Amino acid sequence: MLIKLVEEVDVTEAYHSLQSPGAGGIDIFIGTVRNHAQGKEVTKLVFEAYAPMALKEMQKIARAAQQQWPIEKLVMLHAVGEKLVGEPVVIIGVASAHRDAAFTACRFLIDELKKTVPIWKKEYYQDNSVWVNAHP
Amino acid sequence: MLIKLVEEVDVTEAYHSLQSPGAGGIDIFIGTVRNHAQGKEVTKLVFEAYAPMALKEMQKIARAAQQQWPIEKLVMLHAVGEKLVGEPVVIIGVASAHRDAAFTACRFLIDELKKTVPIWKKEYYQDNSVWVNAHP
Amino acid sequence: MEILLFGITREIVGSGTLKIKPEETIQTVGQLKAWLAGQYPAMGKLSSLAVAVDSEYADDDQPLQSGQEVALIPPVSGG
Amino acid sequence: MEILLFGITREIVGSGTLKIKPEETIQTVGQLKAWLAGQYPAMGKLSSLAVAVDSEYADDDQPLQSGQEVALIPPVSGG
Repeated sequence: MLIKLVEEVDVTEAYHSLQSPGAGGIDIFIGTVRNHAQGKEVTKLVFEAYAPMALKEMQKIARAAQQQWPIEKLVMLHAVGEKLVGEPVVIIGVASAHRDAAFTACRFLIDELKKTVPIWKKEYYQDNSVWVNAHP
Repeated sequence: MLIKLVEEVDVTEAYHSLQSPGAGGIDIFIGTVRNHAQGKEVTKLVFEAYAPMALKEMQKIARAAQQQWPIEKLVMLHAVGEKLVGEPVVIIGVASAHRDAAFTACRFLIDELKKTVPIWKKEYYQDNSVWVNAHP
Repeated sequence: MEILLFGITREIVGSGTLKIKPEETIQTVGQLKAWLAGQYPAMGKLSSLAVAVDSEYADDDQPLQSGQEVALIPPVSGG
Repeated sequence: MEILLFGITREIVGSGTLKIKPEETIQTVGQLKAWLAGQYPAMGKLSSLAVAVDSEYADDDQPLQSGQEVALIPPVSGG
Protein backbone atom coordinates (compact mmCIF):
# COMPACT_ATOMS: atom_id res chain seq x y z
CA MET A 1 0.00 0.00 0.00
CA LEU A 2 1.64 3.20 -1.24
CA ILE A 3 -0.07 6.44 -0.13
CA LYS A 4 1.71 9.75 -0.64
CA LEU A 5 1.37 13.47 -1.25
CA VAL A 6 4.07 14.51 -3.70
CA GLU A 7 5.11 17.40 -5.91
CA GLU A 8 4.96 15.22 -9.02
CA VAL A 9 2.84 12.10 -9.29
CA ASP A 10 4.54 9.41 -11.39
CA VAL A 11 2.59 6.81 -13.38
CA THR A 12 5.64 4.55 -13.72
CA GLU A 13 6.21 4.56 -9.95
CA ALA A 14 2.54 3.74 -9.41
CA TYR A 15 2.64 0.86 -11.88
CA HIS A 16 5.78 -0.61 -10.32
CA SER A 17 4.26 -0.45 -6.86
CA LEU A 18 1.27 -2.46 -8.13
CA GLN A 19 3.34 -5.48 -9.23
CA SER A 20 2.19 -8.71 -7.61
CA PRO A 21 2.41 -12.32 -8.80
CA GLY A 22 -1.16 -12.88 -7.59
CA ALA A 23 -2.56 -10.02 -9.67
CA GLY A 24 -4.34 -10.66 -12.95
CA GLY A 25 -5.84 -7.20 -13.34
CA ILE A 26 -4.55 -3.73 -12.53
CA ASP A 27 -6.67 -0.62 -12.90
CA ILE A 28 -5.00 2.78 -12.74
CA PHE A 29 -6.94 6.03 -12.72
CA ILE A 30 -5.06 9.25 -13.47
CA GLY A 31 -6.70 12.61 -12.93
CA THR A 32 -5.16 15.27 -15.16
CA VAL A 33 -5.54 19.03 -15.55
CA ARG A 34 -8.19 19.69 -18.18
CA ASN A 35 -8.00 22.83 -20.33
CA HIS A 36 -11.56 23.85 -19.55
CA ALA A 37 -14.04 23.89 -16.66
CA GLN A 38 -17.43 25.52 -16.24
CA GLY A 39 -17.17 26.66 -19.85
CA LYS A 40 -13.98 28.64 -19.20
CA GLU A 41 -10.41 28.09 -20.32
CA VAL A 42 -8.24 26.82 -17.47
CA THR A 43 -4.61 27.96 -17.36
CA LYS A 44 -3.43 26.07 -14.27
CA LEU A 45 -4.49 24.51 -10.98
CA VAL A 46 -2.94 24.92 -7.56
CA PHE A 47 -3.42 22.19 -4.96
CA GLU A 48 -3.12 22.74 -1.22
CA ALA A 49 -3.39 19.93 1.35
CA TYR A 50 -3.72 19.58 5.10
CA ALA A 51 -1.06 16.92 4.77
CA PRO A 52 -1.25 14.84 7.97
CA MET A 53 -5.04 14.68 7.85
CA ALA A 54 -5.10 14.07 4.08
CA LEU A 55 -2.82 11.05 4.51
CA LYS A 56 -4.96 9.74 7.39
CA GLU A 57 -8.13 10.07 5.31
CA MET A 58 -6.51 8.39 2.31
CA GLN A 59 -5.44 5.51 4.56
CA LYS A 60 -8.99 5.17 5.89
CA ILE A 61 -10.38 4.97 2.36
CA ALA A 62 -7.73 2.43 1.40
CA ARG A 63 -8.61 0.24 4.39
CA ALA A 64 -12.30 0.48 3.56
CA ALA A 65 -11.53 -0.73 0.02
CA GLN A 66 -9.38 -3.59 1.34
CA GLN A 67 -12.28 -4.72 3.50
CA GLN A 68 -14.70 -4.76 0.58
CA TRP A 69 -12.59 -6.27 -2.21
CA PRO A 70 -9.72 -8.75 -2.47
CA ILE A 71 -6.88 -6.33 -3.19
CA GLU A 72 -3.29 -7.42 -3.83
CA LYS A 73 -1.78 -3.94 -4.06
CA LEU A 74 -3.09 -0.41 -3.79
CA VAL A 75 -1.62 3.00 -4.57
CA MET A 76 -2.92 6.53 -3.96
CA LEU A 77 -0.73 9.46 -4.99
CA HIS A 78 -1.86 13.08 -4.95
CA ALA A 79 0.06 16.11 -6.11
CA VAL A 80 0.34 19.40 -4.25
CA GLY A 81 1.40 22.75 -5.71
CA GLU A 82 0.99 24.18 -9.18
CA LYS A 83 -0.10 21.93 -12.08
CA LEU A 84 -0.41 22.91 -15.74
CA VAL A 85 -2.85 21.64 -18.37
CA GLY A 86 -2.19 17.96 -19.17
CA GLU A 87 -0.20 17.26 -16.01
CA PRO A 88 -1.32 14.42 -13.73
CA VAL A 89 -2.58 15.43 -10.29
CA VAL A 90 -3.83 12.19 -8.77
CA ILE A 91 -3.10 8.52 -9.41
CA ILE A 92 -5.18 5.71 -7.94
CA GLY A 93 -4.23 2.11 -8.66
CA VAL A 94 -5.53 -1.30 -7.60
CA ALA A 95 -4.12 -4.73 -8.40
CA SER A 96 -6.38 -7.73 -7.82
CA ALA A 97 -6.64 -11.35 -8.96
CA HIS A 98 -9.59 -10.43 -11.20
CA ARG A 99 -10.45 -7.28 -13.12
CA ASP A 100 -13.86 -6.73 -11.58
CA ALA A 101 -12.42 -5.96 -8.12
CA ALA A 102 -9.65 -3.82 -9.65
CA PHE A 103 -12.11 -1.60 -11.56
CA THR A 104 -14.67 -1.35 -8.76
CA ALA A 105 -12.17 -0.61 -5.99
CA CYS A 106 -10.31 1.94 -8.13
CA ARG A 107 -13.54 3.80 -8.82
CA PHE A 108 -14.49 3.69 -5.14
CA LEU A 109 -11.10 5.10 -4.09
CA ILE A 110 -11.18 8.12 -6.39
CA ASP A 111 -14.85 8.86 -5.64
CA GLU A 112 -14.22 8.75 -1.87
CA LEU A 113 -11.00 10.74 -2.14
CA LYS A 114 -12.93 13.56 -3.78
CA LYS A 115 -15.49 13.53 -0.96
CA THR A 116 -13.43 13.45 2.22
CA VAL A 117 -9.70 14.06 1.75
CA PRO A 118 -8.70 17.59 2.84
CA ILE A 119 -7.10 18.78 -0.40
CA TRP A 120 -8.18 21.98 -2.10
CA LYS A 121 -7.94 22.98 -5.72
CA LYS A 122 -7.80 26.53 -6.99
CA GLU A 123 -8.67 26.84 -10.65
CA TYR A 124 -6.99 29.68 -12.58
CA TYR A 125 -8.64 31.13 -15.69
CA GLN A 126 -7.43 33.92 -17.99
CA ASP A 127 -8.93 36.65 -15.81
CA ASN A 128 -9.60 35.24 -12.34
CA SER A 129 -9.40 32.16 -10.10
CA VAL A 130 -11.74 30.23 -7.80
CA TRP A 131 -11.48 27.63 -5.06
CA VAL A 132 -13.40 24.71 -6.57
CA ASN A 133 -16.59 23.66 -4.69
CA ALA A 134 -16.18 26.46 -2.13
CA HIS A 135 -19.51 28.10 -2.93
CA PRO A 136 -22.94 26.61 -3.65
CA MET B 1 -6.35 5.91 -31.23
CA LEU B 2 -3.44 3.51 -30.79
CA ILE B 3 -4.26 -0.17 -31.46
CA LYS B 4 -1.41 -2.68 -31.75
CA LEU B 5 -0.30 -6.26 -31.26
CA VAL B 6 3.22 -6.22 -29.85
CA GLU B 7 5.80 -8.50 -28.28
CA GLU B 8 5.96 -6.31 -25.15
CA VAL B 9 3.14 -4.02 -24.04
CA ASP B 10 4.44 -0.83 -22.45
CA VAL B 11 2.49 1.10 -19.81
CA THR B 12 4.56 4.25 -20.34
CA GLU B 13 3.87 4.22 -24.09
CA ALA B 14 0.16 3.75 -23.36
CA TYR B 15 0.10 6.63 -20.90
CA HIS B 16 1.91 8.96 -23.30
CA SER B 17 -0.51 8.13 -26.10
CA LEU B 18 -3.41 9.12 -23.81
CA GLN B 19 -2.23 12.70 -23.26
CA SER B 20 -4.81 15.28 -24.26
CA PRO B 21 -5.43 18.82 -23.00
CA GLY B 22 -9.17 18.11 -22.96
CA ALA B 23 -8.81 15.04 -20.71
CA GLY B 24 -9.56 15.26 -17.01
CA GLY B 25 -9.61 11.51 -16.34
CA ILE B 26 -7.57 8.63 -17.74
CA ASP B 27 -8.33 5.02 -16.88
CA ILE B 28 -5.77 2.36 -17.75
CA PHE B 29 -6.45 -1.35 -17.33
CA ILE B 30 -3.48 -3.71 -17.40
CA GLY B 31 -3.99 -7.46 -17.59
CA THR B 32 -1.03 -9.33 -16.11
CA VAL B 33 0.00 -12.98 -15.81
CA ARG B 34 -1.30 -14.34 -12.52
CA ASN B 35 0.59 -17.11 -10.73
CA HIS B 36 -2.48 -19.29 -10.38
CA ALA B 37 -5.59 -20.30 -12.34
CA GLN B 38 -8.23 -22.97 -11.71
CA GLY B 39 -6.43 -23.77 -8.46
CA LYS B 40 -3.16 -24.61 -10.21
CA GLU B 41 0.18 -22.86 -10.26
CA VAL B 42 0.78 -21.12 -13.58
CA THR B 43 4.34 -21.00 -14.92
CA LYS B 44 3.75 -19.01 -18.11
CA LEU B 45 1.25 -18.06 -20.79
CA VAL B 46 1.66 -18.13 -24.54
CA PHE B 47 -0.52 -15.86 -26.69
CA GLU B 48 -1.27 -16.47 -30.34
CA ALA B 49 -3.24 -14.07 -32.54
CA TYR B 50 -4.85 -14.05 -35.96
CA ALA B 51 -3.25 -10.64 -36.35
CA PRO B 52 -5.13 -8.91 -39.20
CA MET B 53 -8.50 -10.01 -37.86
CA ALA B 54 -7.56 -9.24 -34.24
CA LEU B 55 -6.66 -5.68 -35.22
CA LYS B 56 -9.91 -5.30 -37.18
CA GLU B 57 -11.97 -6.54 -34.22
CA MET B 58 -10.11 -4.26 -31.81
CA GLN B 59 -10.82 -1.31 -34.12
CA LYS B 60 -14.53 -2.24 -34.22
CA ILE B 61 -14.69 -2.32 -30.43
CA ALA B 62 -12.86 1.01 -30.23
CA ARG B 63 -15.32 2.62 -32.66
CA ALA B 64 -18.26 1.21 -30.68
CA ALA B 65 -16.84 2.82 -27.53
CA GLN B 66 -16.28 6.14 -29.29
CA GLN B 67 -19.93 6.13 -30.36
CA GLN B 68 -21.15 5.52 -26.79
CA TRP B 69 -18.88 7.80 -24.75
CA PRO B 70 -17.07 11.12 -25.30
CA ILE B 71 -13.52 9.80 -25.66
CA GLU B 72 -10.49 12.06 -26.15
CA LYS B 73 -7.91 9.28 -26.62
CA LEU B 74 -8.01 5.50 -26.66
CA VAL B 75 -5.33 2.81 -26.58
CA MET B 76 -5.52 -0.99 -26.93
CA LEU B 77 -2.27 -2.96 -26.83
CA HIS B 78 -2.11 -6.75 -26.69
CA ALA B 79 0.97 -8.92 -26.39
CA VAL B 80 1.70 -12.03 -28.43
CA GLY B 81 4.20 -14.76 -27.57
CA GLU B 82 5.42 -16.06 -24.23
CA LYS B 83 4.65 -14.13 -21.02
CA LEU B 84 5.87 -14.94 -17.52
CA VAL B 85 4.14 -14.39 -14.16
CA GLY B 86 3.78 -10.67 -13.42
CA GLU B 87 4.29 -9.54 -16.99
CA PRO B 88 1.64 -7.34 -18.64
CA VAL B 89 -0.27 -8.90 -21.54
CA VAL B 90 -2.92 -6.33 -22.39
CA ILE B 91 -3.29 -2.60 -21.83
CA ILE B 92 -6.52 -0.72 -22.41
CA GLY B 93 -6.63 3.03 -21.83
CA VAL B 94 -9.23 5.74 -22.21
CA ALA B 95 -8.86 9.49 -21.72
CA SER B 96 -12.03 11.54 -21.37
CA ALA B 97 -13.09 14.91 -20.01
CA HIS B 98 -14.68 13.21 -16.99
CA ARG B 99 -13.81 10.07 -15.07
CA ASP B 100 -17.15 8.34 -15.47
CA ALA B 101 -16.73 7.91 -19.25
CA ALA B 102 -13.08 6.88 -18.82
CA PHE B 103 -13.91 4.09 -16.34
CA THR B 104 -17.01 2.87 -18.17
CA ALA B 105 -15.43 2.83 -21.63
CA CYS B 106 -12.25 1.15 -20.35
CA ARG B 107 -14.30 -1.63 -18.74
CA PHE B 108 -16.35 -2.04 -21.93
CA LEU B 109 -13.21 -2.31 -24.10
CA ILE B 110 -11.55 -5.06 -22.05
CA ASP B 111 -14.82 -7.01 -21.64
CA GLU B 112 -15.50 -6.90 -25.39
CA LEU B 113 -11.89 -7.71 -26.28
CA LYS B 114 -12.16 -10.91 -24.27
CA LYS B 115 -15.35 -11.90 -26.13
CA THR B 116 -14.57 -11.30 -29.79
CA VAL B 117 -10.91 -10.61 -30.57
CA PRO B 118 -9.19 -13.68 -32.12
CA ILE B 119 -6.35 -14.09 -29.65
CA TRP B 120 -5.71 -17.38 -27.88
CA LYS B 121 -4.01 -18.04 -24.56
CA LYS B 122 -2.30 -21.29 -23.62
CA GLU B 123 -1.79 -21.65 -19.89
CA TYR B 124 1.25 -23.67 -18.76
CA TYR B 125 1.25 -25.41 -15.37
CA GLN B 126 4.00 -27.50 -13.77
CA ASP B 127 2.87 -30.68 -15.51
CA ASN B 128 0.68 -29.77 -18.48
CA SER B 129 -0.88 -26.95 -20.49
CA VAL B 130 -4.31 -26.00 -21.79
CA TRP B 131 -5.83 -23.63 -24.32
CA VAL B 132 -8.01 -21.43 -22.11
CA ASN B 133 -11.80 -21.59 -22.81
CA ALA B 134 -11.34 -24.24 -25.53
CA HIS B 135 -13.50 -26.84 -23.80
CA PRO B 136 -16.80 -26.54 -21.93
CA MET C 1 -9.27 -24.37 -50.38
CA GLU C 2 -6.72 -23.52 -47.67
CA ILE C 3 -7.84 -22.84 -44.11
CA LEU C 4 -5.81 -20.91 -41.52
CA LEU C 5 -5.64 -22.58 -38.11
CA PHE C 6 -4.97 -21.07 -34.69
CA GLY C 7 -4.73 -22.19 -31.08
CA ILE C 8 -6.24 -25.56 -30.34
CA THR C 9 -7.43 -26.08 -33.95
CA ARG C 10 -3.82 -25.77 -35.11
CA GLU C 11 -2.85 -28.44 -32.57
CA ILE C 12 -5.74 -30.74 -33.51
CA VAL C 13 -4.75 -30.67 -37.18
CA GLY C 14 -1.03 -30.54 -36.42
CA SER C 15 -0.36 -27.67 -38.82
CA GLY C 16 -1.00 -23.94 -39.22
CA THR C 17 -2.94 -24.50 -42.43
CA LEU C 18 -5.30 -27.15 -43.74
CA LYS C 19 -5.62 -27.83 -47.47
CA ILE C 20 -9.00 -29.19 -48.55
CA LYS C 21 -9.24 -30.84 -51.98
CA PRO C 22 -11.69 -29.30 -54.48
CA GLU C 23 -13.53 -32.65 -54.81
CA GLU C 24 -14.83 -32.23 -51.23
CA THR C 25 -17.20 -29.63 -52.75
CA ILE C 26 -17.56 -27.45 -49.66
CA GLN C 27 -19.66 -24.46 -50.65
CA THR C 28 -20.65 -22.74 -47.40
CA VAL C 29 -19.29 -22.07 -43.93
CA GLY C 30 -21.82 -24.55 -42.52
CA GLN C 31 -20.63 -27.27 -44.89
CA LEU C 32 -17.03 -26.58 -43.88
CA LYS C 33 -17.92 -26.98 -40.18
CA ALA C 34 -19.78 -30.26 -40.89
CA TRP C 35 -16.83 -31.57 -42.92
CA LEU C 36 -14.37 -30.63 -40.15
CA ALA C 37 -16.48 -32.36 -37.47
CA GLY C 38 -16.39 -35.54 -39.59
CA GLN C 39 -12.65 -35.41 -40.23
CA TYR C 40 -11.54 -34.19 -36.77
CA PRO C 41 -13.80 -35.43 -33.94
CA ALA C 42 -11.79 -33.28 -31.47
CA MET C 43 -13.18 -30.17 -33.19
CA GLY C 44 -16.68 -31.22 -32.16
CA LYS C 45 -15.62 -31.18 -28.50
CA LEU C 46 -14.67 -27.49 -28.45
CA SER C 47 -16.86 -24.97 -26.57
CA SER C 48 -17.48 -23.28 -29.90
CA LEU C 49 -15.98 -23.06 -33.35
CA ALA C 50 -16.41 -20.03 -35.57
CA VAL C 51 -15.20 -19.43 -39.10
CA ALA C 52 -13.80 -16.15 -40.39
CA VAL C 53 -13.95 -15.23 -44.07
CA ASP C 54 -11.62 -12.41 -45.12
CA SER C 55 -11.02 -11.76 -41.42
CA GLU C 56 -14.70 -11.25 -40.52
CA TYR C 57 -16.86 -13.63 -38.51
CA ALA C 58 -19.05 -15.55 -41.00
CA ASP C 59 -22.53 -17.09 -40.65
CA ASP C 60 -23.12 -20.74 -41.54
CA ASP C 61 -24.93 -19.85 -44.77
CA GLN C 62 -22.11 -17.66 -46.09
CA PRO C 63 -20.79 -19.05 -49.41
CA LEU C 64 -17.10 -19.93 -49.67
CA GLN C 65 -15.34 -18.85 -52.86
CA SER C 66 -11.81 -19.20 -54.11
CA GLY C 67 -9.56 -16.27 -53.30
CA GLN C 68 -11.05 -15.73 -49.86
CA GLU C 69 -8.96 -15.99 -46.68
CA VAL C 70 -10.72 -18.57 -44.50
CA ALA C 71 -9.74 -19.20 -40.87
CA LEU C 72 -11.02 -21.31 -37.97
CA ILE C 73 -11.69 -19.38 -34.78
CA PRO C 74 -11.82 -21.62 -31.70
CA PRO C 75 -13.00 -20.02 -28.41
CA VAL C 76 -10.99 -16.83 -27.95
CA SER C 77 -9.10 -16.16 -24.70
CA GLY C 78 -7.22 -12.89 -25.11
CA GLY C 79 -6.76 -10.37 -22.35
CA MET D 1 -6.46 28.73 20.71
CA GLU D 2 -4.76 28.58 17.31
CA ILE D 3 -6.67 27.37 14.23
CA LEU D 4 -5.04 26.07 11.04
CA LEU D 5 -6.54 27.49 7.86
CA PHE D 6 -6.54 26.11 4.32
CA GLY D 7 -7.85 27.03 0.90
CA ILE D 8 -10.53 29.68 0.87
CA THR D 9 -10.61 29.98 4.70
CA ARG D 10 -6.92 30.93 4.59
CA GLU D 11 -7.74 33.63 2.05
CA ILE D 12 -10.78 34.91 3.99
CA VAL D 13 -8.69 35.37 7.13
CA GLY D 14 -5.58 36.43 5.21
CA SER D 15 -3.29 34.09 7.12
CA GLY D 16 -2.52 30.37 7.49
CA THR D 17 -3.41 30.45 11.19
CA LEU D 18 -5.95 32.23 13.30
CA LYS D 19 -5.28 33.00 16.97
CA ILE D 20 -8.38 33.25 19.15
CA LYS D 21 -8.06 34.91 22.54
CA PRO D 22 -8.91 32.82 25.63
CA GLU D 23 -11.54 35.36 26.71
CA GLU D 24 -13.70 34.34 23.74
CA THR D 25 -14.46 31.20 25.79
CA ILE D 26 -15.04 28.87 22.85
CA GLN D 27 -15.61 25.40 24.30
CA THR D 28 -16.97 23.26 21.46
CA VAL D 29 -16.64 22.87 17.70
CA GLY D 30 -20.16 24.28 17.31
CA GLN D 31 -19.25 27.38 19.33
CA LEU D 32 -16.15 27.85 17.17
CA LYS D 33 -18.25 27.74 14.00
CA ALA D 34 -20.73 30.26 15.43
CA TRP D 35 -17.91 32.59 16.47
CA LEU D 36 -16.30 32.35 13.01
CA ALA D 37 -19.61 33.14 11.26
CA GLY D 38 -19.88 36.27 13.40
CA GLN D 39 -16.32 37.43 12.78
CA TYR D 40 -16.04 36.44 9.11
CA PRO D 41 -19.36 36.71 7.24
CA ALA D 42 -17.65 35.19 4.12
CA MET D 43 -17.31 31.89 6.03
CA GLY D 44 -21.09 31.68 6.23
CA LYS D 45 -21.33 31.77 2.43
CA LEU D 46 -19.27 28.61 1.88
CA SER D 47 -21.00 25.42 0.66
CA SER D 48 -19.93 23.81 3.93
CA LEU D 49 -17.41 24.28 6.70
CA ALA D 50 -16.08 21.40 8.75
CA VAL D 51 -13.67 21.42 11.66
CA ALA D 52 -10.95 18.87 12.27
CA VAL D 53 -9.60 18.18 15.74
CA ASP D 54 -6.28 16.37 15.85
CA SER D 55 -6.71 15.70 12.12
CA GLU D 56 -10.10 13.96 12.41
CA TYR D 57 -13.45 15.39 11.34
CA ALA D 58 -15.23 16.61 14.50
CA ASP D 59 -18.93 16.92 15.36
CA ASP D 60 -20.38 20.21 16.60
CA ASP D 61 -20.66 18.96 20.19
CA GLN D 62 -17.01 17.90 20.42
CA PRO D 63 -15.22 19.85 23.19
CA LEU D 64 -12.16 21.90 22.30
CA GLN D 65 -9.23 21.66 24.69
CA SER D 66 -5.82 23.22 24.79
CA GLY D 67 -3.09 21.17 23.13
CA GLN D 68 -5.33 19.96 20.32
CA GLU D 69 -4.59 20.69 16.67
CA VAL D 70 -7.69 22.41 15.31
CA ALA D 71 -8.20 23.11 11.58
CA LEU D 72 -10.94 24.53 9.39
CA ILE D 73 -11.92 22.30 6.47
CA PRO D 74 -13.76 24.20 3.72
CA PRO D 75 -15.34 22.11 0.90
CA VAL D 76 -12.66 19.74 -0.37
CA SER D 77 -11.81 19.52 -4.07
CA GLY D 78 -8.94 17.09 -4.48
CA GLY D 79 -8.56 14.71 -7.37
